[in-house]
Amino acid sequence: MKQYLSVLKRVFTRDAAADRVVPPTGITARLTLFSAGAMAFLAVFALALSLAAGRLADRWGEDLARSSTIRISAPADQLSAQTAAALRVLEETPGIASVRALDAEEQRALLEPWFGPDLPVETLPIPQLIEVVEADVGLDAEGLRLRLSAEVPGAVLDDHTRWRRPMIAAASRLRLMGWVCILLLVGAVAAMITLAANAALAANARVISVLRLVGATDDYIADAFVRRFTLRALLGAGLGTLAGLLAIMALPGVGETGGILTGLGFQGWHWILPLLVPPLAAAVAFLATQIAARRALTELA
Amino acid sequence: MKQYLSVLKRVFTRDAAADRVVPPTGITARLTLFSAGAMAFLAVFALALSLAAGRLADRWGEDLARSSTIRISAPADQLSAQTAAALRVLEETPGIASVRALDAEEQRALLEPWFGPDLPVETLPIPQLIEVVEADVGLDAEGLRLRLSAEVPGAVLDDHTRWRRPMIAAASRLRLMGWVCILLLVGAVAAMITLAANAALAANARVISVLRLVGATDDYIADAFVRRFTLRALLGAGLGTLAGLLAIMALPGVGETGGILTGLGFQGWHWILPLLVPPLAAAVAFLATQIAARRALTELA
Amino acid sequence: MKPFRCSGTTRRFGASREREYILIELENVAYSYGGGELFSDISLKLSRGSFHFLTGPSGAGKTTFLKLCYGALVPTAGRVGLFGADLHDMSRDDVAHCRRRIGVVHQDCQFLDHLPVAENVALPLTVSGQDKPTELVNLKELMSWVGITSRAGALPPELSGGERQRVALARALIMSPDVILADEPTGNVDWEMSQRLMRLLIELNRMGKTVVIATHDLGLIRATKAHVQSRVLRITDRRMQLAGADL
Amino acid sequence: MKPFRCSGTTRRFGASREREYILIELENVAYSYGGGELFSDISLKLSRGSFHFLTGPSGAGKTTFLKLCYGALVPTAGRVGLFGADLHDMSRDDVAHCRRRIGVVHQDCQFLDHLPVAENVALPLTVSGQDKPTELVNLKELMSWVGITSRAGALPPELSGGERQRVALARALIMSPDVILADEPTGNVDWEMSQRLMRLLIELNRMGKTVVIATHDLGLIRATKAHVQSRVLRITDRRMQLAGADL
Ligand SMILES: Nc1ncnc2c1ncn2[C@@H]1O[C@H](COP(=O)(O)OP(=O)(O)OP(=O)(O)O)[C@@H](O)[C@H]1O
Ligand SMILES: Nc1ncnc2c1ncn2[C@@H]1O[C@H](COP(=O)(O)OP(=O)(O)OP(=O)(O)O)[C@@H](O)[C@H]1O
Ligand SMILES: [Mg+2]
Ligand SMILES: [Mg+2]
Repeated sequence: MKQYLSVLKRVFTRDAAADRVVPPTGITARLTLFSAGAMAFLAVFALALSLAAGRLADRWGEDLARSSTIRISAPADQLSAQTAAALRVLEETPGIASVRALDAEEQRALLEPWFGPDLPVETLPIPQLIEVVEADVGLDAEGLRLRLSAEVPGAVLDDHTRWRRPMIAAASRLRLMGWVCILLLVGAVAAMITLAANAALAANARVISVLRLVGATDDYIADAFVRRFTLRALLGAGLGTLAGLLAIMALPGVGETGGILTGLGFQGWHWILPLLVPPLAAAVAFLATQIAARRALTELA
Repeated sequence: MKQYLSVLKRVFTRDAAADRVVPPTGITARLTLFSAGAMAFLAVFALALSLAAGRLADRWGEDLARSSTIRISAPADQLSAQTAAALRVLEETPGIASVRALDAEEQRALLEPWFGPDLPVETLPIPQLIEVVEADVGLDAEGLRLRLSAEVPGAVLDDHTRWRRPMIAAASRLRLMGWVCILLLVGAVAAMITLAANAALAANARVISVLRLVGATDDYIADAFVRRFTLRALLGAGLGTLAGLLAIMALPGVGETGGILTGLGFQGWHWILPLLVPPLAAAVAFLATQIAARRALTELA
Repeated sequence: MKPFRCSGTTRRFGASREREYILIELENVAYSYGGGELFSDISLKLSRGSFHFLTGPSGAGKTTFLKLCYGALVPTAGRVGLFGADLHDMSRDDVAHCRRRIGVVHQDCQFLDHLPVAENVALPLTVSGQDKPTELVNLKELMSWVGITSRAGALPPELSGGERQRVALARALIMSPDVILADEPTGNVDWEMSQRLMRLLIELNRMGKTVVIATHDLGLIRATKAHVQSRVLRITDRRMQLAGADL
Repeated sequence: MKPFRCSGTTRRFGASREREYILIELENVAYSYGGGELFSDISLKLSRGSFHFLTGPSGAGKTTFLKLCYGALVPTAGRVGLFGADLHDMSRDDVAHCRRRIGVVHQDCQFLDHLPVAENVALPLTVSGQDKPTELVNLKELMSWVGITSRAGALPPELSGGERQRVALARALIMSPDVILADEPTGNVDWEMSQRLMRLLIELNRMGKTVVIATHDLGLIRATKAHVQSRVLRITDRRMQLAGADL
């Protein structure tokens, strides 16, 4: 570890003379640059996808898991009494963040698709709905159900389990997909850069043997290559990340109405994540070249 | 074109002697194999994603675009008469596949979340709902609305436009995302294989010049390389595709309840699509190596 | 194997009487790598069965001259004719086919490092589709003459400097070419071996092959002149001269 | 630049009186590439200021012997001492530092093809961090002595065979090494140039450098023997012998 730190320091200390001993251009240079760039580009996309899936899953999870509905069906004269009783019970129940009886306007909005906008909610014998939002600690649905049935006979607790299960499954599936993509790409980035660095080293086998024969130390030779490839991977991945971010920002936004599928992009501190891609690629390149160069060197006397 | 066909034929005619003149192994071989494989793997995933998005968009489009609801609010005694009138009107309207008045049971199911299962639908002054499924030719919603307002004063046509718009937008966004992924990957496959083939050729510059100097024709040299790399890309992409298909099949299925997000996989004739990936990769490798080899050769006397 | 296409498809070069006789012909040839002219106004006819030495100081252009003779370089002025055809009119495939009639020993011997010595020697046969079993007898004989039989299974990077040169010579001779161009073929072998290799080349010359040997080893030239009628060409001061009796 | 680490850190080799005097020492050395033994039981001390020729038929093991002398190969039996330290005890960095005191001209001269000739000659200075302006005067002088000043800006692939050898010699000498090992340094240059190069090596030998030259050119050995007191080693039949007056 300590050894790697000192190597890292050397890598970022420019040594113009040592830089010149590695051939400057050629196809393997382009290969390293491009593979780092392409993989970074794809990684940014996958990251965005995965984060969007994560957000989506979170939102569904919250919307569905954290809210329950209590329906109080009672003769019109008892309705408000039972509602008050239910609210009292709920206030004493732990694990509840807020509780709110829907007013007539809200109930009408909910029923509108079925009854039309002119429904006289007040005159109908429709139940009163109470929206319960759970606190983070969670709600003991069974306990609440028992207490309600004891104290408010007309109340029915609907904790949306029936709706929730498939949605949660779908959301976690999306999340999984995102992570599979990320994993695939991280693997591909690492393998690609490793192979490109190895190909470049193989193409430069002669340079290495000449340097060794004129008295260069292993450190000198390895550093010259490691520096070259690390910086190249950093540059390539930087360009790829930039292109990826621009592409994502250029994607047409669906806006608020899009609901569950908006926001293939980064929000808040998530913006930091794509910026981690170039250093990660550089780190992979650093390790790959370091290992490959050392292996190539020990084969020489 | 004709020229390429004859080359293609030569490529798949094995020539053991010519095969031996290209170095058999080495890092560039692994590079070509791996980059073809990794890109094919990712392409299969993107294809699956894109197709799933397409299916999803189709389903939403169908579910939402093809069905409308007519709500008939009328005094209880006129309700069945108006319903019959509306059904008559609908039967005469072109562009409608089927029409069905919901029965009490179905209406109760729809309203249950708000009223509880014990709602006496029959005794309530709730409107009658009619489900209209459009035919492929499409429905003239405005015309129908006019006729209904003339003949069935209590009917309101709800063609779900309000719901549909954001959903359609979201679905087309998903589709777009899938295609962007596919495009990215096709580009990456092509660039990667081209670069790998170029790197391999650059590493074999000496082999090429030796062959040319001992009297090998351009066709002989180019074919030896083209054959090697085309077959290698085909093999790599084949393995990658296989791995991708296995991975997709191994993903946990969410089943029917998952609704909109099930089915990251292939259905029906779509199974043919991933099988096109290896030949495509081989074609890219063929062209890339052919061009690169010819370029390398014309630089030699 | 395809019929030989080296001559015939393109315009004939030289007078028709000489056609059969003159294999390689240079007419007022000059060459420059981009800077000043390396040499100019060189005219030479290599006829069937002739034996030439090419000498001159290091950097004079011996290797360049040989490259002009087998079409690896195109002269910046003047014309080169190979087997009766003008180099300018020849397609790349024509040049490739001509190379099968010219055996070249390069100064820096290059091989296919992944193939054993025997396959490297047979490479010209392989690429021209002639690797028949009958040729393998030839191969064995040739390898034993240049003394590399014991190294037949080795890879080229495992050879010593002199062994590389001998393998290169064997590769140049395997197609039984009409013309043999050898660039310092004895620079890394000892005196006995170089005499042995020269005997092989003299023998081939007696059988009618045209031989051109670039060398800086005047001792070798003197020793060979005793056994074969040869001419010594010297490149100095951008000119090619016939060396006289001073050798 | 780091202090020289070649000797001192590892166990001393040889008797202490000889330490300063003997630079490279081989004790009962044998080497085999995997097949039979190439040679065996070779003992030799290269002392400061000595001049050796190494000769023997092609494939006898001259290059192999030189590689043992600069630590590119490890003997399969026996011991090699470099500047008083045992090769077995030296780290890879120790070997690298020793190489800066040994100038090697390889039989197949290899360069960094992307750097011009002048930078290739200066490469040993670059990799040891000594490329100071003062050294550049040395560089110019050396390049003009071996006659490659006019090609200083060329890339190595653009050199002729003889020019490559001279560039390789210049590179071997640029660090002013204590020991100079040259493997066929005149195989591709003409007689005058080879005499000029030998004069340079003789001059360096007079200044106290140890010189070992592997060559098959007996004429060169004879001509040089007139100017410097030298010993001729011959590898034949898996043995190294001191050649007598028969040369
Ligand atoms: N590709 C090239 N580009 C530029 N200059 C070149 C190139 N190849 C050779 N030269 C130069 O042309 C000159 C002649 O080179 P050539 O190899 O023909 O010499 P030579 O007579 O064979 O010498 P030697 O005996 O040393 O092999 C040399 O000075 C060399 O540096
Ligand atoms: N890496 C290797 N692997 C196997 N055998 C080798 C290897 N290197 C050299 N040899 C063999 O060892 C023997 C001695 O090689 P070496 O290069 O030392 O000979 P040399 O005396 O320098 O000959 P020359 O005068 O031809 O250069 C040769 O027969 C050669 O084929
Ligand atoms: Mg030459
Ligand atoms: Mg040797």
